[in-house]
Amino acid sequence: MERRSDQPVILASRQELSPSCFALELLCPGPLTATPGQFIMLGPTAGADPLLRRPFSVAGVGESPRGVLVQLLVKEVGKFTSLLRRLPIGSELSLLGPLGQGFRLLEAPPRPVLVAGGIGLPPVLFAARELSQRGIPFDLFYGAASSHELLLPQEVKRATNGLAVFCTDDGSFGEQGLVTEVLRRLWQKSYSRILACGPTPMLYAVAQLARERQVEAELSLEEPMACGVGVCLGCVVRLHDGSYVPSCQAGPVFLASQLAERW
Amino acid sequence: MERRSDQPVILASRQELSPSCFALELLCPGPLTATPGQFIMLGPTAGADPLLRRPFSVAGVGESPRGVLVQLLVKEVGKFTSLLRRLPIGSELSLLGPLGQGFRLLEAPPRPVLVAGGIGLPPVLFAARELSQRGIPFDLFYGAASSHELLLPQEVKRATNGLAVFCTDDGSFGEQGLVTEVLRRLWQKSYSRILACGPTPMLYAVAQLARERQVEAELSLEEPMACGVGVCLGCVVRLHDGSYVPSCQAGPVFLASQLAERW
Amino acid sequence: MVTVVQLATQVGSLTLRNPVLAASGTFGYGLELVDFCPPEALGGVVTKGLSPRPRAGNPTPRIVETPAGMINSIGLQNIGVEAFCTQVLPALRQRGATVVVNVFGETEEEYATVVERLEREDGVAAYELNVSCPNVGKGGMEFGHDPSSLDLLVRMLRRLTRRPLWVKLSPNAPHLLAVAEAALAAGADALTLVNTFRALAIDAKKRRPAVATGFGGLSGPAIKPLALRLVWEVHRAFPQAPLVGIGGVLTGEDAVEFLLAGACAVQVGTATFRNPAACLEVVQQLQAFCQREGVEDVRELIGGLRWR
Amino acid sequence: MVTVVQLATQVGSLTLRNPVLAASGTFGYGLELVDFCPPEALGGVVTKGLSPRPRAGNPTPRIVETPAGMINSIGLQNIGVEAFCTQVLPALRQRGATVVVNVFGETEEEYATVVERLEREDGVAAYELNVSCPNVGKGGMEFGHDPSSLDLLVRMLRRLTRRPLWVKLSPNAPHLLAVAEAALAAGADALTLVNTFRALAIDAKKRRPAVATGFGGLSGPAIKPLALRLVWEVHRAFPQAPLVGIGGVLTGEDAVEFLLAGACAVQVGTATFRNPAACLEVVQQLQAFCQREGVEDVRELIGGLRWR
Ligand SMILES: Cc1cc2nc3c(=O)[nH]c(=O)nc-3n(C[C@H](O)[C@H](O)[C@H](O)COP(=O)(O)OP(=O)(O)OC[C@H]3O[C@@H](n4cnc5c(N)ncnc54)[C@H](O)[C@@H]3O)c2cc1C
Ligand SMILES: Cc1cc2nc3c(=O)[nH]c(=O)nc-3n(C[C@H](O)[C@H](O)[C@H](O)COP(=O)(O)OP(=O)(O)OC[C@H]3O[C@@H](n4cnc5c(N)ncnc54)[C@H](O)[C@@H]3O)c2cc1C
Ligand SMILES: Cc1cc2nc3c(=O)[nH]c(=O)nc-3n(C[C@H](O)[C@H](O)[C@H](O)COP(=O)(O)O)c2cc1C
Ligand SMILES: Cc1cc2nc3c(=O)[nH]c(=O)nc-3n(C[C@H](O)[C@H](O)[C@H](O)COP(=O)(O)O)c2cc1C
Ligand code: FES
Ligand code: FES
Repeated sequence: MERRSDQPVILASRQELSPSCFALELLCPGPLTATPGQFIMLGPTAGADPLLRRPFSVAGVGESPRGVLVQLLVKEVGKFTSLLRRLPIGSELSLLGPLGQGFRLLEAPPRPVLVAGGIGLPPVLFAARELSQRGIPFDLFYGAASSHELLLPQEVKRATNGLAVFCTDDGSFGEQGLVTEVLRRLWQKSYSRILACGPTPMLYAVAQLARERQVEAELSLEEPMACGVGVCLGCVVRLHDGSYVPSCQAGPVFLASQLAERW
Repeated sequence: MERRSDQPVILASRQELSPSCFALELLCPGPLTATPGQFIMLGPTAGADPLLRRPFSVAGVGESPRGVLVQLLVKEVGKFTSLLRRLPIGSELSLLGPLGQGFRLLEAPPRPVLVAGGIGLPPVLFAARELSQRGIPFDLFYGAASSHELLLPQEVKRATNGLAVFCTDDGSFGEQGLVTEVLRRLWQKSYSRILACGPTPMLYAVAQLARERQVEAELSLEEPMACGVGVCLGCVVRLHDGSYVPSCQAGPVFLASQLAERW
Repeated sequence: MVTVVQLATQVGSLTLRNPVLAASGTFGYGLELVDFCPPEALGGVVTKGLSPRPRAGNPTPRIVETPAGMINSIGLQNIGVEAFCTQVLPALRQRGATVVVNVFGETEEEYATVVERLEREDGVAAYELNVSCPNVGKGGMEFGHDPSSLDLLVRMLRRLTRRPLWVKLSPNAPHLLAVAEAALAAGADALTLVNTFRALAIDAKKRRPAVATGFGGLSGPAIKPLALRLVWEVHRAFPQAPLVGIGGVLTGEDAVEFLLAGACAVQVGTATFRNPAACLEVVQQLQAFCQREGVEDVRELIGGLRWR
Repeated sequence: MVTVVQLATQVGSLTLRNPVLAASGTFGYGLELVDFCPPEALGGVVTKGLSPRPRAGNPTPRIVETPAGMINSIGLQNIGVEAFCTQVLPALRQRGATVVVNVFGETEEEYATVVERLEREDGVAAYELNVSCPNVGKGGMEFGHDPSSLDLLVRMLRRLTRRPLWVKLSPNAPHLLAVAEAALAAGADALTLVNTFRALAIDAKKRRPAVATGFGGLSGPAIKPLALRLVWEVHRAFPQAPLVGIGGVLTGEDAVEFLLAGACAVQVGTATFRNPAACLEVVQQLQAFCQREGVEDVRELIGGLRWR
């Protein structure tokens, strides 16, 4: 397994993607590997505000002459994400990772379909790149509120070796409607597993669809996290047996069949 | 009087001066004037750590095509000063100023002598530059623990139109001994006023010397400050009548004759 | 379409133009920061605590920063009620500021003296009693820790004035609800919650307390979750009682949280130290929040917390 | 010349290799973070609170960040004492970790059941009783708020074990000194000060408490000045009582402050969440502080605060 470590990293680049989202590259001096669906905990190197690091899914990992580059896609929603958006390039941050259990790509059956909603894109994009590289064919559905909230459409397309379907709630780009509705409409019999990340209501709908089509879904969940390493029990989700497990360790990617209906 | 204002400023340059000290230039988009001995309150633009801004004496004010440049000399002693030392150039900070009552340069009698100890240099250096520009002759005594803690000796020399005497506690540069002892040794009858900034024990010694020589001393004091604008009453110093006045408003420069013996 | 937000609120019988007041001890006597924050633009200004005669306050050091907060031990330094009436109040009145005078004393008589002097002046909207003071008559126990002392104090002052009496409670009281009940029963028009928390910071190198008096009062964002809890507890226990919430408000959203917890108005204290325009910005952010969330009247928020 | 610093300390009869323990509920059962912070390098590890049987804990959301702190409402989720004894304790024992087991219950019997089960195992250095639990027998009042319930509880457990009993006090108790006195009189070997502060955070947009249970417990640097105050007050009242200080320790200097206030050891809680190696770094920084300041034995610091 990838060894988790805690290291200072440098904010190497930032690119605005939409009114609320941006992409970052973090330069890690030490080694770092990650599989799609894994996440990192990122925070400032000093100071108590914010006090806790924040979880972000890895969108990709690349090499550079100066070290490993970790790509993140971030939505500005509060304190730390707005700090990330303003921080000068070259600033130091503190990165703990890789963490958690990602998508089960190696055990993925013949034809997965990938589903991303909004800022749920990063782990799905990473999974797409990885599947393409391994030559496993898949389709990808990606939905957002409107055209200018669709992140990196070119890259998503390039990373996809099958159909790449874009949807917007307002129809301003691609198919109109919720991504799960579009998926239901365009569902292929060959789809043997769903890999999904997005807002909780979307994931509930994905789980529902998976039940109906009798396929397994792998869902990347987003719970508030304090530690990211299984010791605070703040990030738990409910399994179908009613027990709570830390999503930072047992997840963030869960099989829908493991989870309680409303986790 | 100079109008105080609150404005976002840019960290424009940083220069290491000694193991513990560095110089900063802050670029102010809005207008800013200051007289020697006045200070500013500087803090991060966001976040609650540190919660309060920190006071710094203005070491100089210059013009640049992009706005006013405020020079600070800073000693790293804790949370915010170590942040200032690491912050990438281009970072935004928040500046409130100019604040307080500086040296009374216009009413200065014939021949002032300037005394700085350690990180007490900034207001004294600013005063030296201003006096030189006005053609008022003065001598300057500047002491530090050792040669590598003497800040900007060339600039101090250049700013001084009379004698510039350097002292170090360990004799590694200039005269050996405490700056107040050296001043006492080299005291000139013509000295009609002392302008001083430095650690409290040094200022006590300056006040003592002034009493002995029957001249007035203007002392720039350093009290912990929360607001810098006279509303918290945290920064008070004791006057000879036993009352407490806010040093951020009535000072930071006080006439020694106003102050209680141990303020 | 932009919602027009009604910002006016009511603390008992007193109407405020908006729910944001500057807190006692953090805004001077009301005029010091006019260039950043004109007092008449706020719901009100609460003055530095006034005593019958000027007080020099505590020795130094008096303040120290702590994580997301600060400890102070000012010792109630103030210019005295007389100087306030002659030198400050006329200008505040002229500006049209809503002035709440914070009052304290070491005996009931001292409180009474201050109130009686102010009764001779126009332009005082309410009194706020700081009861975190050692009661010299009761062996130094704070008025605000002892329901029976507080009962006496408030009854006595109630007879002296028809102006609203706000009682500012100390979060250090072992039984806050009992104290709140006593104040209300004795005729208080509103409760201000909360004053600072007794706290200690230590200078590790010097092995000394960081402020000269040893203990001091903790304020700032650090205490917000504690203050919110107390406001909500008192609101649940006394749903009809007008409450003024205070403790760590930095932003308009913080103010909303206190309103939701049951406060009719909020005060902004320590925030002014880091930003002299803080009170004004809280008003603006509160308004912006209401606009974004479609709240047409800020009073809709009061007590609107959906508990579980 | 570098001072060799003696880091070992004593909590009552128990010797710890250094004064830094990982706090209950923030370090799992002791093994989760071995790659960042080997438990045997610490003064000790305090386990997540154990009950007779596994507990699922509270609904979500359970945590929220607050200024320089966080609120949690985990609801004492744990694997139960049996699983701890069979699945965790042997490995901790083998590593040579000093294990303090945190125990709680809703009745006296539940505490007793946990202690009795652990008495059958080697490798438990002490018990720490979390008494911030609603006492089902006493109408839900917390054991730690009521000196007489606490007296009964501690006496009962005292009869069951010769191992050190630490009682972890709740800062929400209206009369902390009375509670401390009761615990000591009933035979507690040490007091751990403090557990989390009852607090409330509100999601302004949703108009709901930020954690599912409404109130939660505040921890982290925000509470340090409050915890230090309580440690010092208890130390002044009971100078002979061994105290374990806790609340907001992030750095070695924070640890020094608790020692100066009278604690023989400190625990590090929330800090581990932001940095899994926090406990270890606190040990290193504590050592560095002592070296810089010429402190040869860390015990010199204990109670060394010069009050005024
Ligand atoms: C495993 C995991 C992976 C994640 N991956 C990503 C990622 O790749 N990119 C990304 O942008 N975010 C991701 N998130 C969410 C991200 O962690 C949060 O957005 C972040 O913690 C917010 O921090 P903040 O300080 O900006 O907001 P805060 O100031 O802490 O919160 C501000 C407000 O936003 C709310 N909030 C918190 N999270 C979200 C959210 N996700 N969406 C909307 N509102 C929210 C809070 O409840 C609060 O009301 C992930 C979360 C998890 C658990
Ligand atoms: C009017 C005025 C003008 C000032 N001008 C300057 C200036 O030009 N350059 C400059 O470097 N500083 C100056 N200071 C001091 C400066 O404000 C403090 O050093 C600064 O606030 C420390 O902030 P911090 O967050 O780094 O330290 P903190 O983390 O707040 O404190 C760290 C430790 O350092 C101690 N400490 C605080 N101030 C000092 C100090 N001056 N020297 C040594 N230890 C201290 C604290 O008590 C604490 O123990 C001035 C202060 C005043 C009141
Ligand atoms: C420096 C300072 C001085 C204060 N002086 C007074 C006072 O005179 N009377 C009073 O009732 N409260 C006083 N307070 C308490 C504040 O009014 C307020 O209750 C407390 O600071 C909490 O609010 P905050 O977190 O917004 O600062 C003072 C607070 C500070 C920080
Ligand atoms: C997530 C979390 C879980 C906790 N669980 C327990 C527990 O099971 N038993 C206990 O006695 N204290 C528990 N505590 C309290 C801590 O041990 C500690 O007393 C408190 O957090 C204050 O210390 P800190 O500020 O260093 O975190 C918990 C605290 C947190 C934050
Ligand atoms: S985030 Fe702490 S257990 Fe998952
Ligand atoms: S710093 Fe607040 S009054 Fe001077």
